[in-house]
Order: sequence, then C-alpha cells, then structure tokens
Amino acid sequence: MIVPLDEGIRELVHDGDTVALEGFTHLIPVAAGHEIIRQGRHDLTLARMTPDVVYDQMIGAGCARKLVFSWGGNPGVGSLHRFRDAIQNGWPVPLEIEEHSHAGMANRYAAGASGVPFAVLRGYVGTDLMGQTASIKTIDCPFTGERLTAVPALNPDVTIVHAQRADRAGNVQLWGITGVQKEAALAARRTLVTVEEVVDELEPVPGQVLLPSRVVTAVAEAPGGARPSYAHGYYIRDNSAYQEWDAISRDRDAFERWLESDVYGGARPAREGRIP
Amino acid sequence: MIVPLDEGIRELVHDGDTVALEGFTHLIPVAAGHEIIRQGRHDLTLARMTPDVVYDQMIGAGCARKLVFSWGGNPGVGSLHRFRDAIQNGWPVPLEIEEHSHAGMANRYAAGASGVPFAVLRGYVGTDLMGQTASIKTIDCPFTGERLTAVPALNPDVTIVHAQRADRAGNVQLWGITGVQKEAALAARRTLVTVEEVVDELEPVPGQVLLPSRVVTAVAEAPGGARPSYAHGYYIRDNSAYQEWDAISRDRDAFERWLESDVYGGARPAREGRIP
Amino acid sequence: MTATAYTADEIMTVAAARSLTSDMACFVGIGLPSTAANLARRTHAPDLWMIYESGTLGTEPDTLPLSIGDGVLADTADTVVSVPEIFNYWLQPGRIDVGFLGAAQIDRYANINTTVIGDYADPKVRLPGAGGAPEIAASCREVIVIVRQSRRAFVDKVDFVTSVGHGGGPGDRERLGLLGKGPTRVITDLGILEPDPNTRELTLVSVHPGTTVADVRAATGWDLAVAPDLAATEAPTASELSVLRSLTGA
Amino acid sequence: MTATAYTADEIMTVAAARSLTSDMACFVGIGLPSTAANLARRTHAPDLWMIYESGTLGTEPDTLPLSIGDGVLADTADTVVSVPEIFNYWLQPGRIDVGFLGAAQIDRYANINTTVIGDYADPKVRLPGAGGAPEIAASCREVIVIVRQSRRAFVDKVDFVTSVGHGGGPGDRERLGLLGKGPTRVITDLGILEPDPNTRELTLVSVHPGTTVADVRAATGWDLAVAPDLAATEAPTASELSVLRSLTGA
Repeated sequence: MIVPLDEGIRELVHDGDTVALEGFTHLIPVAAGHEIIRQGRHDLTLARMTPDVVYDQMIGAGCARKLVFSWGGNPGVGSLHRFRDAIQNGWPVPLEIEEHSHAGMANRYAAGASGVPFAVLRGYVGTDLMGQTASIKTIDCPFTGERLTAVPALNPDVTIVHAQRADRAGNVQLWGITGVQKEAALAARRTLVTVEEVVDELEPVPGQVLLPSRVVTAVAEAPGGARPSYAHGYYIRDNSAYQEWDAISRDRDAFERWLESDVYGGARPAREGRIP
Repeated sequence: MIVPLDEGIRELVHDGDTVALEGFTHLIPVAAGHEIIRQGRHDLTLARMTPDVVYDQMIGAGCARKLVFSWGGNPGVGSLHRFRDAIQNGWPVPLEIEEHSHAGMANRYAAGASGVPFAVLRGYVGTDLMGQTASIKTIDCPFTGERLTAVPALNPDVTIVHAQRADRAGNVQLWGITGVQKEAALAARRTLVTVEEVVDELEPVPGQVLLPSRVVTAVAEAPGGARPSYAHGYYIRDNSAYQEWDAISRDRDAFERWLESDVYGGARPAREGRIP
Repeated sequence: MTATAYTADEIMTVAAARSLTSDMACFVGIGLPSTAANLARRTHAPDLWMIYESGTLGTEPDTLPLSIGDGVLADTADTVVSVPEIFNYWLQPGRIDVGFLGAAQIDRYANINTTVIGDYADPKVRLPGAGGAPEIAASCREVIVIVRQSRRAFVDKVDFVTSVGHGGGPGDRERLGLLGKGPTRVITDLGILEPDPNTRELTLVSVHPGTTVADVRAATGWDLAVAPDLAATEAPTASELSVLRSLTGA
Repeated sequence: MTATAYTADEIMTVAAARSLTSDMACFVGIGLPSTAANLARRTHAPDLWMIYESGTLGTEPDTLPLSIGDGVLADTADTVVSVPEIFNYWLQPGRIDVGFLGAAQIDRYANINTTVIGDYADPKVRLPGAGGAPEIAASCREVIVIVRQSRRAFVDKVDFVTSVGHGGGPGDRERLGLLGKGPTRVITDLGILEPDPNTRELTLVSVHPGTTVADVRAATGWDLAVAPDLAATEAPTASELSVLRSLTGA
C-alpha cells in the first residue's frame, strides 16, 4: 500500500495510458509528474481541468500524445509555452487536444465516478467548442423535451493526486481547496496518492475529503511533492517559481537545461517495494 | 431572516404546495411538521425519501394530497399505519403516491439543485416501479448507445430542514449524517430551516454542511425540534417514542387523541416577526 | 464443544455472518442484515468494511444501531458522505462486494417484493417500499437475502418486483444490463437456498440442525428443488452465540 | 477633492468595482476581475458575496489572491465546496448575480474568445482556453467583461466563440436557451461599452477622463456606435485609489 514514489509510478503508469494528475491550483502532484518524466513514459493521454506548469513540463519532455483539458495556462502568469510549442509546432512530438469547459470536465469526472457513461449539463451551447470537440453532444430531456448537453464519462487508467496525509492503511485525507480530486480518483481504474506525510491516525479536519483505502491503489510519501504549488497547512505557494517558469519555458534550450538539472539531476535510484 | 416558527410556516408554506421536510433518520424537522398540522395546511404534495413518523402524522391529520417518496416506514419498528390507512382506505383523505427508489429520489433532488430538468442513473431496470411511476423513463447514452434510466428534477416549492446551528445572518450549519438536505434545500424555491440554536459565530466542524444564507429564506429557532429523532451533538434518538407510535397510529381514535393532546394542545400563540 | 440452545433467528443470523469475509465491503440494511454484519465484524471478519445507506462509510459501531442513521454510525465511520454520493459514487459503480437485503416476499428466482401485498392500485397491505434495495440488488457484486421462511413470504411469483433477483431465469440479469451477480444466497430460519447455476431457481443447499427438508418445502410456496449434495448447517458455536447475544442484548 | 494621477488600469478597475453592489453574489475570475471585486468589497460593497471557481463560497481574502485557488480564499470562505459542486449547484442554476470575465478577443456582440488566435487546427497563438467562462457567460444573471481596449482585442468577429455574449444579435441568447442576460457592460481602460437595448451591439456609453471618442473608436475593430447620452466616467476618488493601491501593492 505504502510504496516509494518511483515504484508507484513504475507499477501504475504505463506507456499509452490515460493519466490524470489532478489538482485545482492547490495540491498539484508535481513530484509524481517529474517521476513520470524521469521514467520516460510516452504516448500518454494526459487529462486535467487545469494543466499548468507540471503538464507543460511533461508535454515538453515528450510524455504526452494527447491532452484532455479545459484551461491550460500558467496561473497568474500567462500561457504555457511548451504546450504552445507542441500544438503550434509539434515539438517535441505532436499533441492532439480534446478541449472542454470546466463544467464539462467536472461533470465528465463525476459521471466516471458514478459508473454512468455520460453526464448532462447546461453548457457549450452557442460556443465553437461544440464544433471542435467530438465528445460534446446534445441530449433531449425525456420529460420536458428541453435540449441539453451531454459529455462522456472520463475514466482515467490512473489518477494521481497529492494530499496532506495518509494513514498506514492507505486512507487519504486532503483539505483546503479539494477541487475535483475525489471524482478523478473515484473515476480511475487505479489511483496513486502522494502525501506530505504518513501518520498513525487521521485527525478529522473541517472541510476534509477522505479517500478510503479501498479506492486507493498505492500511497507514496513525497514531502513537498506539490511544490511550487502549495499544501494547505504545510507550505504556501511559491509564486516566483511560476513567474520564473515563463522564461524557462519560452526557450527550448533553456527548457532542456532545466530538465537536465531539475528533473534528471534530481533522479533518485529505484528502491525496493512492491504494490500488493 | 430569523423568525418564529409559526410565522415561518405561515409565510412560506401554502395550501397546495409541494413541500419537502427532509432528513435521513437524523435531524427530522418534526416541530415544523407539527406547526404545519396546527395551521391546517392541506392539499400538500409531500416529498421525502424516507417519510416516517412525522409524515404519518401529517398524512393522518389530512395535510397531504400526494406523497412522493422512496421508503415509507417507522424506522426500526415497521410500517406507517396512518399512511396505510390513507392509501388503503382513503382516510382522512385519499392519498396519491409517486414512488421511487432512494437512488432515484436522491438524483431527483440533485438535478433540482443543479438546475437541469432530469438526472441519469442506473436504476429501476426490471422492477415493477417502471410500470407504476410515470416519472421514470429510459434514456440512451449519445456516446455508447447504452440504455439508462432518467428521472425528472424535483424542485419543491418549500424545503424544510432541521439543523444544529445558524448564525444571525442566517448561515446554517449541520453535521453528522447530512442525508440529502443540501440538495433538497438547493432544489427548492423557498427554504425554511429550524435550528437547535442561533449563535454569534459558526465554529467549523468536520463533516459539516454549510448552507449559506443566500439559499435560506428563513431560520426559526426550535430547540429539540427534531425529537423524537436526534440532533448530533445535542440529543440522542428517542427509540421508545418510535415504538410507541406504532400503537397510537394503528387506531384512528388513539391518533386523534394524540393529535389533540400533543399537537393542538402544544400550540403556541402566533408571535410577531416577519420574513424580510 | 457442548451443544448450546439457540433460536431460529440466531442460527439465521450466524449463517448470514459466516457468508462475509474480512476483505469485503458490505452494504448493510437495518435489522437482521445489520446484526449479521456486526456479528461477522466481531468474530471472523474484523476488517469487514460496512456501509449504511445513510452515508456512513467504514463504520464500526460499538453498539448495534437501531436505525439506519444512528449517531454511532457517523461517530465511528471513516467518513460520512451525502446520500446522493453513497448511491452515485459508491453503490452504482459496483464498488461494493455484498449487499444484504431483507424481503416481505421472495420468489423462486429470488426477486424481492417490499412494496405491496395484493394489487398496487388497491393494496391488501401497503409495505414501506423500495428504499435503496433496487439499486443494491442491481449493483452490488453479489446479494445475500435474509428472510424468515414461510409460504406467505416464499411465493411462486411476487406480487410486485421491487428488486430484481434473477428475473425470469438464466440470462435475464445480463439482458437487463444489471452489473452484479444478483442474489447468490438466501438465508432463512430453516436453511440456506442458492440459485441453481443452470436454472437460476432457488435451491435448498443446506438445512439447519433439527429441520427436515419436508419442513423447508412446507414453508415454500413452490415446488422447492433440493441440491443433491445437501449440507447440514453447522450449529452456531458458543462463541458466535455469545458475541451475538452481547450485540442484541438477548 | 484634488485631482489625483492614476493609470488606465486603475480607472478600469475602479469603474468595474463600481458596477458591483453589496447585495450581489459575484463569480470572480482571477486578475483584473478579482482586483475589482475585492476593491468593491473594501469600499462601497462590504457584503459582496464572492465565489471563485476553485470552490470557495463567500470568501473574504485579506490580501489579493494571486491564483484562483490561493489558501487565503479557503481560509476566509463561508465554506469550500468541490469543483463539480461549484459549477452544478451554484453556477448552473442561475444563483449568481454577476460573472466577471476577461477576454483575449471580444466582438461587437460581446462574444468572447480565450481559446485561439487564427485557425483552431493550425493556430497562430494558442491561448489557455475556456475554463469556466462559457458557463459563467451562460448562467450568471449578468456578465461584466474587463479588457484593455485595442484593435487586436476588439474585433468585428472573434476567431473562436469561447463564451457566448449576444451571439449574432437580438434574440440569439433566448434561442440558445441561455439563462442569464449576458454581458451588460464591457469596461476597458478607455471607457465603458454596453449592448444597445435594440441591436445588442456594443455601444460606447462612457469615456474615461482624458480620452476622446476618437481614441476609443481608433482602438475598436468595428465601426463603434456611440450612445447619444454619452457620459464621462467619474475619475477615481482618492479613497478608491488608496484602497486599490493597498490591495495591489502599487
């Protein structure tokens, strides 16, 4: 249940998988994303409502074949340049996109978590997204005849989230802004959670989301694993890192130097430990 | 915002309304139900997943024209005899029913809270409910072609819930088993909340549901207002009262004596106070 | 071990508890199912993960709850979720191993009626209704039914299908698109019935001590099939009875 | 009151803040909208109920958040809900009075593009995309857009409709079944535009001090209509500027 991070990624994330590293500004699973880069995963379909810096890094490193998303930017700073370079120039590999709105993505995960093949919402009507994204259709209410929008369930092969704490049995606790993490985890075939710390007892916290160990495949301790984003109650957001990313990511060479020094340079040797 | 209970019922509950007094074993709004009886409301469509003793009392008192529900019983004891008498014998007035499953009712409220006219679920397939309840239909997934079940949104004219606390601005806090109260409140046109106490500050509690005052029409202080059910952190369930109800409710005369002594006898004079 | 006296309800509850193992997630109904699940958790299945439809996940009550939503269920739960969530996120996707159901009527294909005796529009007896049972019967990986056996309860055809068992026989669940295997075991105060692997018809597979096949057939409203390798239910152990009685206060 | 120097962004933010009143619920986007909403809350609209799409309801940050999900938003909120809930239970049913949006491009009918400049399949510039904007534009009772005015941003026709304003003109929102009134005001660094009640076309209704109609028309990519009763935006007061600058640290 509790495994080293490299082992968790090795066992749970496979080339070609649909992978969601979720997090809404808070608790972004950055350490897990870097480990995916280090292990050289490729052809991934990356899903996330708000792909930000760590997805920019994974896209720049060539891990992704496709991005399923609703807002791809550097929050508070601007655009994602590795993402742009992949879409506009196919560098380092071409990137297919499947583009939704936040409401659509949130409902896709919720349908996935609920075991139904689609969700119904008021959304997209009149926008050009309807013409570009095949996974948006209309549906008529069988009671009122009103026309609404349907989106298909999103069921990742693996969902990875970062949380504050887990206990030794693998129950996971997160709080603060909890975003769509519960739905993304419940929608997935496998779930990997990185945590700030593993504790003996999970003291209840107002506003917490608890993921029971039955829906968690593996937990890896990764203190600081959400940096430069933040972990409520542990550390605050490193806004300067987001600003610095803008310059690094604008230039392919600067990006590759960053990869070498900050990701591959930070590689730790594989350790023992297997997922039960 | 904060009003006496009788005033709240007078202003918000009208003859012919669809009214949901929700609560799942815990926090049943009994005091509000008795006030509705005292004020002689009739022709109500009563909605609730688990109509129990207080709905049996309202039905016996002739308040209801129709019941929308998924399980009507005396929890831990058996059947509801006033409900039976109304259905089987039309006493004191005939009672129409619209019968669902728990999953169906929960999704009907959730659709109502979400501002969509219907919800999709896996449910009812193969059961005889599909043939008896007009508000159950099939719907085909526009992506997979799979056939699922649709139920219409349930949007009560008034939802009444009981909660532990409210602040003076009308923000409401409840915790413990919170059932479908959030959805029932958000689905309603008007919401009345009875509370154990009005406090200056709502201290956050793990597992709490907070209903912001913007979605609460009025709050009435009603200490003990959930008895004989319970209010987590305030008082426990009076199981003997549920058992005693069985004998009272089996007999029309015993029921009418109970009404006289326990409901009309407990009537308080109307007090001042208006809903803004 | 010396023989201990026990009631018919006690052996029924013990036999039901024995069907649960420590690695299971169990959707627990109130009454007999709740007693059996709590007995299992205090005997051979300490890690049994119990869910009640009131929204309590992984609850470990220290006393037997009297309603589906007692405070003790919330106090001892891993977490408490809303009722829409328990049905949509937990039950519907097929995450729950076993659903425990009761019945007012059950038929030869283990279809369950908890709605009405007689005609729906003009009922002889109006029962509480469906609750969460239709979806528990549809979505749990398997369903165990606990019900006292009598001709009134075990009928050839239920007056109303509240919860689908095996429909009209082989292949019906698949045709209806139901996720789980349906009822795999019906435990009564007389014996244990299981659907025949081929016909899906409930078949007597075990009789409780002191009960004969004739007794069980006399309490069944159809011509009850009997398994060729009919077993005798092992009597409750002194330890099982002691724990059960401490739970029920008997 | 003596004249105080201020920047074009400052009068834009102040004008946006003035559009909010204390009784409103406001769905706040990050950046200029967030600054304006927080300014309003600290000046004339102390009870403004701010929602951020990260799930924070009724938040009262004591510093300006830099992202849509800063910790201070959660710490000071009435409550924090999940992202599915914020969209389904709060935005979609039309509970929110005002939505505040930005834009990369906006056209004469206040349709908004935040997706792509150029062709979608072969973009000149790929932008972040929709986020929650399409549903904010659809479901809030009204929408206020804040955007710096230039011919690059104010185009006759947006390259991509990310969020629907008034579509192709009168009656389009109704035909599309959109709940809210759509954009009722566009506030720029040069002036204020509002849809003409009849044509729905964005019309200049106010110019900021020191700006001429010719300036605004020169920064607009279509033949901009001007309201007959064109107003002059009141300059920011010293108090507004002081609060704004304490917020932004300027």
